[in-house]
Amino acid sequence: MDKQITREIVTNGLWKQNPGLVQLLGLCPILAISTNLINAVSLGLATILVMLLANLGVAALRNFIPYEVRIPVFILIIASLVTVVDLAFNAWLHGLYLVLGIFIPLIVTNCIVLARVEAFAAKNDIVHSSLDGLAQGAGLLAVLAALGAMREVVGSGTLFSGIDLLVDGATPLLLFGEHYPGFLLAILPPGAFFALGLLIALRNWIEGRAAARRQRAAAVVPTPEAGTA
Amino acid sequence: MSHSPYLRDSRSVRQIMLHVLAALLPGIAAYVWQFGAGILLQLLLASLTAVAAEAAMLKLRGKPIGLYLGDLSAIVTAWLIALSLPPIGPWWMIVVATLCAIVVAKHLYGGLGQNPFNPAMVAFCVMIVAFPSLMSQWPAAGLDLSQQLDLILGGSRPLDAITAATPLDALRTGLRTGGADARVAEIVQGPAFGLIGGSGWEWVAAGFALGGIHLLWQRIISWHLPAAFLLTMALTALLLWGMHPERFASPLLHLASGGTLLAAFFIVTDPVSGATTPKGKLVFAGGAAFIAYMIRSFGNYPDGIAFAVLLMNICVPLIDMYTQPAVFGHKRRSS
Amino acid sequence: MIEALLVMAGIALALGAVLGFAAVRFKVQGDPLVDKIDAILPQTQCGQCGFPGCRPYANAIADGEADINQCPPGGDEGVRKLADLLGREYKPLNEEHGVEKPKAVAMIDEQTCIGCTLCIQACPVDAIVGAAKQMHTVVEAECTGCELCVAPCPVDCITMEPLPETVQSWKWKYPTIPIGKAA
Amino acid sequence: MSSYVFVVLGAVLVNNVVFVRVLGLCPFMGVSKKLETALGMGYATTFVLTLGSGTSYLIDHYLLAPHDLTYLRTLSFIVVIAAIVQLTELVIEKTSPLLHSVLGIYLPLITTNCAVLGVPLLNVSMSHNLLESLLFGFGSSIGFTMALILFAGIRERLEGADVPTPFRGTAIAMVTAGLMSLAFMGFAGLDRYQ
Amino acid sequence: MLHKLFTFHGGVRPDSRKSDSTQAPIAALPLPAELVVPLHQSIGGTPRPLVRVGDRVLKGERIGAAEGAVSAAVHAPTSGIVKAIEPRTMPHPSGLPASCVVIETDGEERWIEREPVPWKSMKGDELRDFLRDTGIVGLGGATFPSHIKLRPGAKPTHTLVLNGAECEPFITCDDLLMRERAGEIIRGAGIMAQMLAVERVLIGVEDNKPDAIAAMRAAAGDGIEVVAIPTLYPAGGEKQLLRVLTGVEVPAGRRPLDFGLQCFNVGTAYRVARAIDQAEPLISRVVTVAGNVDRPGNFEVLIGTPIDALLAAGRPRPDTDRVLMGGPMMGFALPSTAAPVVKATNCVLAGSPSLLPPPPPEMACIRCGTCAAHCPADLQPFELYWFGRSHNFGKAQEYHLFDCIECGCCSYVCPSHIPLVDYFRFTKGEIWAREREKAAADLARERFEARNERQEREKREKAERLAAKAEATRKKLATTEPTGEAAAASPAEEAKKALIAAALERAKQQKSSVKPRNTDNLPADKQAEIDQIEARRAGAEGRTVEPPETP
Amino acid sequence: MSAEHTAGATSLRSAGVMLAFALAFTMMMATTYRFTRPHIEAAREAEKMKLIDAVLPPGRYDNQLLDDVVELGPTPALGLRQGGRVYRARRGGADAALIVEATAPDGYGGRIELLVAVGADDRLAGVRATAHAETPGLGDYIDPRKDRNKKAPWIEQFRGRAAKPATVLALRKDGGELDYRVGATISARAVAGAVARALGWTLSHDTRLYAAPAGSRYQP
Ligand SMILES: Cc1cc2nc3c(=O)[nH]c(=O)nc-3n(C[C@H](O)[C@H](O)[C@H](O)COP(=O)(O)O)c2cc1C
Ligand SMILES: Cc1cc2nc3c(=O)[nH]c(=O)nc-3n(C[C@H](O)[C@H](O)[C@H](O)COP(=O)(O)O)c2cc1C
Ligand SMILES: Cc1cc2nc3c(=O)[nH]c(=O)nc-3n(C[C@H](O)[C@H](O)[C@H](O)COP(=O)(O)O)c2cc1C
Ligand SMILES: Cc1cc2nc3c(=O)[nH]c(=O)nc-3n(C[C@H](O)[C@H](O)[C@H](O)CO)c2cc1C
Ligand code: SF4
Ligand code: SF4
Ligand code: SF4
Ligand code: SF4
Ligand code: FES
Repeated sequence: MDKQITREIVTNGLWKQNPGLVQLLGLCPILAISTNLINAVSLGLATILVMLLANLGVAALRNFIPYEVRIPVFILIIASLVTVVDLAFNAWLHGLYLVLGIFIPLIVTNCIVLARVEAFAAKNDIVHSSLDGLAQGAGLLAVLAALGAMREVVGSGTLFSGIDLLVDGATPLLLFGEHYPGFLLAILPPGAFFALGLLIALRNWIEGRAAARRQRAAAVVPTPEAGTA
Repeated sequence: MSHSPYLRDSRSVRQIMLHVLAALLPGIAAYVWQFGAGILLQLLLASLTAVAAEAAMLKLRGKPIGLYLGDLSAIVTAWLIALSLPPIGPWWMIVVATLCAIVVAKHLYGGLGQNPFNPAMVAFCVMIVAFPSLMSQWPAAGLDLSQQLDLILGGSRPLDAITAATPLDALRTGLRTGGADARVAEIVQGPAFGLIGGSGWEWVAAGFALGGIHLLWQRIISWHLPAAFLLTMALTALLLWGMHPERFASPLLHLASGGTLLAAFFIVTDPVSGATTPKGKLVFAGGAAFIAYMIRSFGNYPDGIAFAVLLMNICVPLIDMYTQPAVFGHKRRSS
Repeated sequence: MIEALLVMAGIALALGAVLGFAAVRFKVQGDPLVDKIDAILPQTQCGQCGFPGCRPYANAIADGEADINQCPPGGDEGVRKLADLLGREYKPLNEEHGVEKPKAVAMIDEQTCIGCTLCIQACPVDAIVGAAKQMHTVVEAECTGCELCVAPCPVDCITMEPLPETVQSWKWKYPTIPIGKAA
Repeated sequence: MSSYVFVVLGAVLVNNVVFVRVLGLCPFMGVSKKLETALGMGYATTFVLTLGSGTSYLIDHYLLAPHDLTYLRTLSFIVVIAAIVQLTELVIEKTSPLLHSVLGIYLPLITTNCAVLGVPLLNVSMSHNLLESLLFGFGSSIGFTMALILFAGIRERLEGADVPTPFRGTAIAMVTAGLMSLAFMGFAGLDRYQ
Repeated sequence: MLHKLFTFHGGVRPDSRKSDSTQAPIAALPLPAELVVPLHQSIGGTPRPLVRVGDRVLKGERIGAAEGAVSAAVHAPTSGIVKAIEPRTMPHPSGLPASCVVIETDGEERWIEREPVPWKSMKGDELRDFLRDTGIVGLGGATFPSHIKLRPGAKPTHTLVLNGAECEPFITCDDLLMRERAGEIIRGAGIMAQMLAVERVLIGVEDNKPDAIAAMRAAAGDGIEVVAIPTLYPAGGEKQLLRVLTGVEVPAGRRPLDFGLQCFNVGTAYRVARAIDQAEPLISRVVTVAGNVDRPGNFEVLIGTPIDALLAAGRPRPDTDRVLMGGPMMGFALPSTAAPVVKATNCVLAGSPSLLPPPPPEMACIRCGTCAAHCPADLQPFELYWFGRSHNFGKAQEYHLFDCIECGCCSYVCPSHIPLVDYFRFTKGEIWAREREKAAADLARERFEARNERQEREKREKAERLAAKAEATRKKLATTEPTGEAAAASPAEEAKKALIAAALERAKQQKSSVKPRNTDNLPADKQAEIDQIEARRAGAEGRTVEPPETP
Repeated sequence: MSAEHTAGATSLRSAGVMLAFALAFTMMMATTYRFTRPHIEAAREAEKMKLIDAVLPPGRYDNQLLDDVVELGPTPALGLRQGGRVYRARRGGADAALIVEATAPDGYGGRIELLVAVGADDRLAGVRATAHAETPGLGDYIDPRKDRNKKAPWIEQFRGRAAKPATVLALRKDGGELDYRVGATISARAVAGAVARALGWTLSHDTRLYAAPAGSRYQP
């Protein structure tokens, strides 16, 4: 497996083509389920799982899928995988299952899953496709986690609340003590939009600075291998 | 090089804002008279925060600070926030609210003139959603200045005895807890109510109306907005009151309490975030009043003006688009 | 299990049939999108985009085979319009295909021209007149400035002259830069 | 009767799909740059969502629930929705080329709109009957369309605004959506009044 | 007699400052040594020059003939010698040069032969052609050729309006013209009234010019009514004036003539009278010199007089920092005062920092709507500004950008000191440029497609022809030289190569003097263009050295 | 032309493919379902038991609570509009407690669903709010998971209280003994009122409730 391509796929998923910050896909779970870190990470992991399997499955089966029914077949594959994950959560992580609600089944319509399947897995081999599913899923997970942590900390001054749904007896962290009034807005839908807006702006800012630095560097010494950075 | 016209004769933005600030003074005076001087500290806190936040944002964005600070719009926003939040809220509340207004609602959109939402109302909504309990604590009658300052700066709260519901809050609490037998007529006998509106609120409302008339006379605001706002509020209230006088408050109570008059003359009139065409102004203010009444009477929040204004702000681009006045040569074809 | 299989089989069968039918039905469609894209392209017909003319490029964009930032004559503005039309993100002009230049027209040095007709054949819009063995001339109003005639000329008598600004073509500039436009 | 009104009112304003339920955000962010496209997307979604709500109810109620096949809900709903989308395209193209040219490019996008699957699933979890399902679907899609159009109006206006560079584009759009969502919180409780 | 007046929306009341320049009567200006007469001085086609360098011209001699349907002639303002025909700086905000006839004056002021025109017996078209050839254009600002406006419309014209509003501050040229030459204005009005066969003539004068109103009333005859209208800028705008005087709101995109109305500036009427009675073409006009000058006043100025010379007559003060052509509301700062006075020049205004203060810094629009409240076209300037800023040109047009008359009222009142009109000019310019580009692209597409089609069609014939030709060439080449490496090349290509080689050879040997012969089936316009090119080529060959000059 | 024909053929082919995929994946799902079903059911019961455990300590009974139920029709005294359930706890065959579903209709944000456990000693064993729409951060302290005071959640006050004297189940503000949070009296008042009514109703019906056959519909 070519190192270059691998790196490309990974950076695309995590940064350059990050689903949540750049492609703006898969926004509903990102915004709805990021009220705390645990929920966000759990859904992120479920999504990664589905994306990995979906990309893998489609890449494996792509030669058997006629062009005209590819979308329905993709949906069929994804929906089946999601149902399996849904059932698994229901059976073994019931508490979390209740919290995540309809957002597990909604992974089906999570645009990012279908988008990657269609844009990548349908055209590439199994290894790269799986990697892409993993990388894109990880990008989504990163955004979810960042958002979940932000909203939980600001909104209720805790971290890892709901961990008891995963690990019995574990207790969440109280960051600002008991008298923190809580900035409720952060946990409500408006807070989700603000937080994601902030993350996107942050990313733009970093990119802008990097571009400025590159430009300055290019102005001083013309680098021979520009473009691969 | 500049181009024609080479002559100008205009009242500057700064002068306009000064008029607005001056027009707020009678209302503030009445406020101090009725509810104590604590509000003055809040006004000061809000102004300082607004100026600091505005200066910081201008600096970050590389704009000339003096020039833009001089337009005084931040102070107007600050005063309106202070006047709509409870006067005994803790100091950090007004600071957070003002920061929300200036940083998020105003400067993220590019500063004065470019914000689609009314900054002061954004601040209010953020606060009532985030801190609903603090937002419903208003000073009970007879709270003296030292107690107020203590509440604002100290933090020994919440003191049940010294807070009281605003008239609208008392009204809905009465209606909700009283169940089916609650009667508006009985509730308004309560101590929160005065002659026509909330006790003391009538005077504050009168003060704002006075300032509003000054703005009208100076042609800083057009009559469309306050007229549509007050008329719609009155008519909607009249309709429901006429049908069920025991379940709904009288139009007079709606006009004289809460922020109705402040909103009519100072908030729906915000030129930046409001509709601009004459017809659009009628729709905008009328819509805001209607939604505000609905939220007051049926919704979860005691006063819905802030939400109503934001909701109408959302509609402004469409309202403006569909109410463009006929352009010269595109209308009457008289002879 | 059997019920599940039956239900899904029913749904799948119906759906598969409908979709297969629909797919064939849709295939024979003239694409109105191409016209819309073509309308945005400047019609210089210069081929810098890597396609033999504007319409082929429009076709390629519509089919997703070409990016929207390959037409230098269309410039930044053109990329923006395409991004707008196609709902894609704007991106700066791809310099591989050239850079935006002020509009120019070809001038034939009439003293040197030998009348070989090669430029006539190269001109995509028939803007050059002349006959074999006779001096050629560019009809300025019809020249798109594509530069295609420059290379074929055996005696190098064609130059590109930028169009000078006249009182008629002069435009008012964007008003004084608003204070602190940077940010 | 009035409970049906509240179903619609609730779906349009109080529990607006986009601002309160946080569904359908990808098209909400993606197709709101221009008013016309927003309108097209709105029409198309309204049609599919209403029809999908009803059909899904029928499938769930008559096929899945009686046979203890509720775990097939996700799959069968999405497959049916995809079919409706394709069929709609077919029918529209045959009957009204004009409408097709308006809605054509939006229809395929609808399949991956969470709201289109989310609303039927919500119908199930809220145990709506057929009429309620249809009304809820219709109300939700009206809520979606309204959100989309209003958002597009504001975004068009924002084009000229001197927004700080890191916030240009989608970041400020997110903030705007947040403020709209904040405003919609004001409707809370309006559907519960008795 | 009390005339019923109407109102228009908006408008502003700037201090009119007209008294300074109305103290003295219209004065004459000494003859300058050189007059620069631009060929293009009216809306429409650029006149074709009728003189050559070195020609001697007489005062009033036609030196440029109207070209195209909309155009008006230009004349030599005095007698002298044509020194050059070359681009000179124009009195235009761009400061760009355009083709001018430069006349070295001889001081003799020798007139061409003139005799009064028997206009009453002339046919309408004849009379209009006469006005075109005397170069009469509207002196109200737009310099639209007047003869076109004097053609009666499809419906009968009932009212002729003379525009004596002169609503801009400082400008008093019409005021003084009305005071001093009311008789000729009225006579011109009478002539135009007859040409248009109108029932009545209304002369609108702002009520801040009582002397002019009195003079005009004294001169006015039957059917001519001088109406004092309220002083409100821009009451002099054509559509605004028609609205005030008649209540008719001429719809956008329509001409007043469609409503039985026609409007001329009073100066235009005066010029029509001079042209008919004295056969005097438009070679001079009254220009106000005002502002930061010691001797403000009005001057009868020959067209082509350098603005420097005119300004000097007003004695500008030392702190003059710029010179405007036109008034402070709609005029523009001259990039160079060497530019000549043209037919459109009504005022030369010297500015100083205290008289025309530099604009305060531009702030953000607060959407206060003041601009909309004062816009006489009922526009929403702040929306147009917003669309212009965001380059949303489609929306700007939807909001009727092109109904903006650039009067400047909006900028005048804006509390944020936004140069709104500048944004509108910019936006209009961009839209026009885009339209030009679009037209060019459409033309190119059409031609490209036509060419492709033709090539397709010709392909077969050509293939056949080439096959035959190749056969012949191969035989010929085989006899002359042995083909070594070029075995792979097709016969057709070889044939071409051979031809080129031959041509190159010839080019080296002989100075090509072949006249190109254009292929057949050319449309007339292209034929004309080619003819012109040929003419150019002939000239170039005649002189042999100079490369063809590019305008 | 042959378009019809090709359309038919393609339809068949794609229908076949769809069918194959659908069958394969349905099989996968069905298998998963079979495999997970017992776990899911167990998890569901565990969830319900968790709530019941919160109002009645598991040590106080030894029967299969979830099977020992009585169905209720619409019962205004409990605020039930559509009906609800009563779970009966017994220990060694003796009556131990009744767990009653009830609703407070007058919460700030609408109805509040409650689970009220009444011990055989006629005292409240515990109360939980199972569903509500009180303002987050203000009125939602009635739910101990949202209550900031984790050590002594507000709703735990009900534990061990009896029905008499009448002031016991009223807020301090109304002359009773229950605490409340300032600024969110309505929620507390609604819960207290509903609990008091539920307790009263249960006490006057308890013998018949304990006696009713399991799974039957209770006729008051
Ligand atoms: C492009 C153009 C075409 C015109 N065509 C006619 C015409 O055909 N007939 C006519 O009577 N006036 C015509 N006019 C004159 C206008 O009606 C108007 O009188 C003239 O533009 C002077 O207006 P202003 O100085 O207010 O700009 C035309 C003006 C322009 C700019
Ligand atoms: C804002 C504005 C102000 C004008 N003011 C005058 C004026 O004061 N006097 C005048 O004769 N023409 C004025 N004009 C030009 C007239 O609209 C119109 O072109 C002219 O009266 C037509 O007459 P003409 O063809 O003889 O020039 C103004 C135009 C505009 C757009
Ligand atoms: C936005 C908002 C939400 C509120 N939510 C609740 C609530 O969920 N529960 C509640 O009891 N009171 C709520 N209240 C407060 C009531 O309006 C009322 O003021 C309060 O219950 C009376 O309490 P007091 O008697 O302690 O002043 C809310 C108030 C506001 C402004
Ligand atoms: C008549 C008038 C009313 C105003 N009302 C408000 C207001 O309600 N809220 C606010 O934040 N600013 C208000 N301002 C100030 C200013 O317009 C506001 O800060 C801008 O929205 C910031 O861009 C007002 C200004 C004027 C002239
Ligand atoms: S690069 Fe040239 S040929 Fe290609 S689209 Fe642009 S103008 Fe047309
Ligand atoms: S003349 Fe030359 S530059 Fe002009 S269009 Fe023709 S080939 Fe292109
Ligand atoms: S007058 Fe100026 S600030 Fe007011 S709306 Fe117009 S452009 Fe904006
Ligand atoms: S310049 Fe244009 S927009 Fe401004 S006031 Fe005049 S007509 Fe209206
Ligand atoms: S994730 Fe919901 S629409 Fe994309």
